[in-house]
Amino acid sequence: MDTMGIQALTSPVILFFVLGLLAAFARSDLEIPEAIAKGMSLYLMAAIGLKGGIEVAESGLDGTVLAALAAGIAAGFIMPIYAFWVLKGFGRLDRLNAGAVAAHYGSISVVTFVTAVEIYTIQGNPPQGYMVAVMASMESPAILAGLLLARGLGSDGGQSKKELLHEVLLNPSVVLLLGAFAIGMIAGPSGFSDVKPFFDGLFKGILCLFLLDMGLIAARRILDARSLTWRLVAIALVLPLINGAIGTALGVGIGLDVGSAAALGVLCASASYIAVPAAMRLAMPEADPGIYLTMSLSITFPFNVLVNIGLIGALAATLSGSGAVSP
Amino acid sequence: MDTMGIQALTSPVILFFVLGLLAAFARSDLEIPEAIAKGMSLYLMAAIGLKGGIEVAESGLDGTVLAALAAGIAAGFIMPIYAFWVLKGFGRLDRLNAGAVAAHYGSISVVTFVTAVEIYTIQGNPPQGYMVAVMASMESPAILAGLLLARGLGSDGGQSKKELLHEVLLNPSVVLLLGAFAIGMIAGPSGFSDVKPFFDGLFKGILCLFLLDMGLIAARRILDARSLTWRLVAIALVLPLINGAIGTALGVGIGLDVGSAAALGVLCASASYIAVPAAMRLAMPEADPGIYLTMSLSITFPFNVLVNIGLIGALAATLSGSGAVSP
Amino acid sequence: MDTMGIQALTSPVILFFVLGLLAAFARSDLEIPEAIAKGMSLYLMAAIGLKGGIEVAESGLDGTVLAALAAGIAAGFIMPIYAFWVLKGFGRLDRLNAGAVAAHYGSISVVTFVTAVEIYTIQGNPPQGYMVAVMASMESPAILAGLLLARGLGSDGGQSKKELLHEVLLNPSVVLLLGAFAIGMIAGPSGFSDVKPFFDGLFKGILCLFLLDMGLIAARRILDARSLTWRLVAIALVLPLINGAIGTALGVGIGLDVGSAAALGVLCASASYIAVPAAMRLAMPEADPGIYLTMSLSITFPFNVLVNIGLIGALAATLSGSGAVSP
Amino acid sequence: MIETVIRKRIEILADQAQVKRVTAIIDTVGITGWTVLPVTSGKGREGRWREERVMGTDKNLIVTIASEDNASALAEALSPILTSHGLLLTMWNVEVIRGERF
Amino acid sequence: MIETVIRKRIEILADQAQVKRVTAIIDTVGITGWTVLPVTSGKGREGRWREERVMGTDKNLIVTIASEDNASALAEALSPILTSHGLLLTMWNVEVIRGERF
Amino acid sequence: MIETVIRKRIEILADQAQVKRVTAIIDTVGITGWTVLPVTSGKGREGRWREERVMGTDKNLIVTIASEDNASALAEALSPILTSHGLLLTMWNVEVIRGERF
Ligand SMILES: Nc1ncnc2c1ncn2[C@@H]1O[C@H](COP(=O)(O)O)[C@@H](O)[C@H]1O
Ligand SMILES: Nc1ncnc2c1ncn2[C@@H]1O[C@H](COP(=O)(O)O)[C@@H](O)[C@H]1O
Ligand SMILES: Nc1ncnc2c1ncn2[C@@H]1O[C@H](COP(=O)(O)O)[C@@H](O)[C@H]1O
Ligand code: NA
Ligand code: NA
Ligand code: NA
Repeated sequence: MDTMGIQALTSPVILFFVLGLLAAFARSDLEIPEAIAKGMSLYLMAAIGLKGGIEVAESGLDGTVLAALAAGIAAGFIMPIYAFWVLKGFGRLDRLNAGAVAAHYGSISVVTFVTAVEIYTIQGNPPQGYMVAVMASMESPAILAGLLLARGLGSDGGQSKKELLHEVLLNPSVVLLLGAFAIGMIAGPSGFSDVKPFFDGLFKGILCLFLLDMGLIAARRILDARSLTWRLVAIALVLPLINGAIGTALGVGIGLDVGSAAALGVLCASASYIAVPAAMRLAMPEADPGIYLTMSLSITFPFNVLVNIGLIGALAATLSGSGAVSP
Repeated sequence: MDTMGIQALTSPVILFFVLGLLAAFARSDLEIPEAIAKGMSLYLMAAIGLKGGIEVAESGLDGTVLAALAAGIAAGFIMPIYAFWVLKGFGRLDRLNAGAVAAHYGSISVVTFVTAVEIYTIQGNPPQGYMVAVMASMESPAILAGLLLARGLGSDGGQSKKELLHEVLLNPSVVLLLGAFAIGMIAGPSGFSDVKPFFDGLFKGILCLFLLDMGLIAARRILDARSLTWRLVAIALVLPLINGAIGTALGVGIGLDVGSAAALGVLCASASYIAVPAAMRLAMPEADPGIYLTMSLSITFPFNVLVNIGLIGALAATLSGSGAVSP
Repeated sequence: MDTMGIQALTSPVILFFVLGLLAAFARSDLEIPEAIAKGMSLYLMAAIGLKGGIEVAESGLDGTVLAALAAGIAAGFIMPIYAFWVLKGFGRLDRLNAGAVAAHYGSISVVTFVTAVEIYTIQGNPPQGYMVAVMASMESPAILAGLLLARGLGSDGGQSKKELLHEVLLNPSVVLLLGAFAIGMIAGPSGFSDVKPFFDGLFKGILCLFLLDMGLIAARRILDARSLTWRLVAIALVLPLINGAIGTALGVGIGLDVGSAAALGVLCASASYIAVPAAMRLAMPEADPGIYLTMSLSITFPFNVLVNIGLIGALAATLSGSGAVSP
Repeated sequence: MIETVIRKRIEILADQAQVKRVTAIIDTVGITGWTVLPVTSGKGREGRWREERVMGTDKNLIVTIASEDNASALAEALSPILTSHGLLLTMWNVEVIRGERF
Repeated sequence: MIETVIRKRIEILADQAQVKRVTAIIDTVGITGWTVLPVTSGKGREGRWREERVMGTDKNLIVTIASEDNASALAEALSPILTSHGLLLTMWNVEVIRGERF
Repeated sequence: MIETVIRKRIEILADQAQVKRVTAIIDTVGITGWTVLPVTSGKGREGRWREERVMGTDKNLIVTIASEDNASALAEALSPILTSHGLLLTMWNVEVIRGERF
């Protein structure tokens, strides 16, 4: 791995995540109050939405953006389908749990995306601001796909179709991300300047503490895990590799710059652990969070942060025909 | 509305409030942990107190300040009286609830004040630092007036007079506002410089998230409201107009600058939804928060933020003889 | 007291602590949510660890550092021993409570240290970054010493030796302090720059609010105190004087600069109220927090912050042969 | 002496995401009110969980006081989803003052 | 087998602002202790509320274990303000160990 | 009508630092699960405390549903540390559905 890759791994953001993993594996009682963790996750979503909206207000929108949006949404519907069959076949999950897990892998992880943006920016390939809108639009399709795969088009046991659609489309993450994105577009760079010290200045520091907490939670889930088989672990490692490669190729194919193509790859590779678990607990309470959360948060998330983001960045650079990761 | 007015409405602070209203009306589950919301309200009070104290340490105090303090305190005692009669007569409330609501409208809302300061500053008319002291001194008089109106001078059912007075004078908002104000005066600009990134740099950003939460809570209260009649809604809209106009005229009359006169108008127009509800729950538990909180938070607060602050600013400019709102 | 001393006492950090004390003594209901307070304490530990690590990454390590570490650890083992005899003899505590209190006074208070660093920096004598490592290494030895003093080498009633050692060595404060210190050393100044607005810019402001809360809690504990005798109050005032003087002399003796020697003095003088109480509740639940927490938090902590930090600074300057506190 | 009457107290442990559904059912069977308490961690046959609000895996305890009949109706109405939705229900008799309210 | 004795467990749901008053009354009737639990939302005849700490509209659950006599004394002492102050009181018999403490 | 069976509900108030120990004992006696609730303040013979999470002086309420036998075993197992570790234990009978789970 080149200097830039090492620089990324020695960034405080990654190191705090590793600290969290180590502390929990060593069974230290270190713990961040849940209200604080929740507050930090809301802050991160508001800030990333706002920053994306402001960049778009500056740069304007063009055809590439529409292509990226379409690619993201299509991937969100298609990825769960093959994930579902792999989970049922190789993974030996029942239909319900396979659908729930598939929804997680088709959707996206805001924090994985944010970490990737930090890393690609350090490497000199900052993704475009509109990728935030792509991210937001990829949250929900996979939830719908996962529900259909798990339950078919039939009845869903008491939960009305309308309620479900409402929940999926208006889930808090989507509302906050898109709302903040719209605010950023309306307020623009001049309106942003007053709130910049908060939403921009603090961003990486808060990301550090949030990743410390995610490290703690991810490791504790592994230690408590009961339902995890080696087959599921394998899927949680291989699926992000495949999805990431497909997403990156797709991004390069539709003409995105290196950073944005890599970001699309990371969105495809990442598995949700905030928005989708909440939706699953509502829509499929019978599915086992010991499976879907442990896979997405405890295996795929660390794997993406520590390894896959780097691989995807390199792939994007190669496919774009620039051998070097940075200028 | 002129450019400045539109600029105010497209500031992130206002837009996040609107996002909160919209998200709650759309019945999204977006929600900010209460511990975080409470922490943000304490931060805002400490920061506004501190900044006011530092400005006064810089500018010194003169006769105008005393006049403004006297005007504010007098308004705090008098406004609840006519509000009480309107609420009992036109509003058809019983004595108890009329007294409780009157206390809210005679007192002030820190966040409305803070929002007005942001807007008037954008418009080129920043209110003076001592207006923070005026604000703090206006929190309690209306609570006393409201209690007297509701209960008369007689017994109050188990709660001793002394306890009540203690609560009213030492309620947390007053203590924090005045305490931070005093700290600002003692520490002065040089002492402030080290804590400025926190208390000043983050101010508007935290105000954004706090207003997001207030938008959510205000809209949810409306959706749950049971005790609200059209008569009460009308009062919650008209009272701030009248009180705002009186306060602004008073401010111009005693010789305040445009921004400070408008700020006095906003203080009179605003209705408390932090300090007074807490005091009422202690002193008049029989009164219905479904009435007083819904009126002050769900109707008057959005009305002030979205409409009335602009009107009051224009009125202050007109009365001060400067046609233009900004230089 | 000279100008610098007065400047320290009018710093917002100290003034917010005094505000907390006053508000609680006046029985105001002002209160900071516990989740926020806990979050602030974690922030302070992460930030101080990180900053220490970065300073060491810049300055490198030499023999003085090892001497300081050895001095701190030795003090951590020895101070509890004489404290224990004084507490049993003059203080009339039983063996169990004497051991618990001794552990607190042998260990350190992160916030006292941080406040001292702020004050000595204002006075022109900033302690060295490696003192953070000294601090972290002084957290645990006194816990071990206190347990041995209280229980001897025998059985400890159900709690296995291994579990206890685990808790003492991996207690959350130590893990976070040392972890952040290591992150600071690895990331270095360049890695730090992105997170500096959060971990450095906000530091003093958050310290203000945290000290406001500590003031509130310290004063409320005094008001509720039952088990406190004048003998224990006397010990809580005299022990920090003695330990502070010994620590300062030790620091000057091993060749530390004025600020670092004073910081070592403050570490010895300070009594833990975060890490050690938590450890005692686990390892010695029979000991009375009404004694150990009230002594360390309500008496020693304010005494150190308001008086003893100043005295220790002056002593360090005198012993170092520089009459003036600052250049 | 104050007069008390006997009512049922029902407590239901439910995922955060199921609280709306459970309270809607309480409303449906005609019970006048309910109260929700936070819960921070637990262990059951499906393993250990902690209040992880970020992930929405936290739980709540829903408490409701009802007449014997309403309590039975509630238990009946909840029984189809008890197992599938991972609810835990306990109930017992309590004395209340102002019994006409429940 | 461990010996247990029967005591009353009384739980009172009260506004945050009323907790001091209720616990003062518990102290007054001579009960040795009490414990306060947080509560996050609820619905009653006066409508729905949520834990809105900023506005002080949050509630708490006050739990106290007492002898039969002290429990009656407490119910008696609270009854004048039960309705006006919106308190909700339930009580039932529980077994405790070390009964002399209560 | 839904069939219910009688089980013991045991509630143990314990320091935050003791929760792990208490739940380990619950596991040991063979009870299938437990749930932890937060607690914010209290008063006892050793005075008043408040949830001071920074100092680790907060408490928790551990709730567990068990058969009569398991409940007795738990009370027995906890009794040596009840006083020394400041635990408060109450238990009573409750009706549960799907009694085979407990
Ligand atoms: N039947 C009930 N069961 C449980 N809690 C209740 C019940 N009725 C009322 N409450 C609680 O008591 C509060 C006040 O009730 P109310 O005075 O009827 O509005 C409600 O908001 C609920 O939190
Ligand atoms: N009679 C009681 N009812 C409810 N809780 C109690 C009672 N007595 C003690 N407690 C709780 O148990 C804690 C410890 O009690 P103690 O050991 O007596 O100080 C107190 O702080 C209360 O939270
Ligand atoms: N015996 C029990 N006593 C108290 N709480 C329980 C018990 N069994 C399960 N629970 C709670 O119910 C949750 C779900 O249980 P389960 O469906 O068995 O995994 C657990 O995580 C606990 O919080
Ligand atoms: Na994905
Ligand atoms: Na007003
Ligand atoms: Na010490």
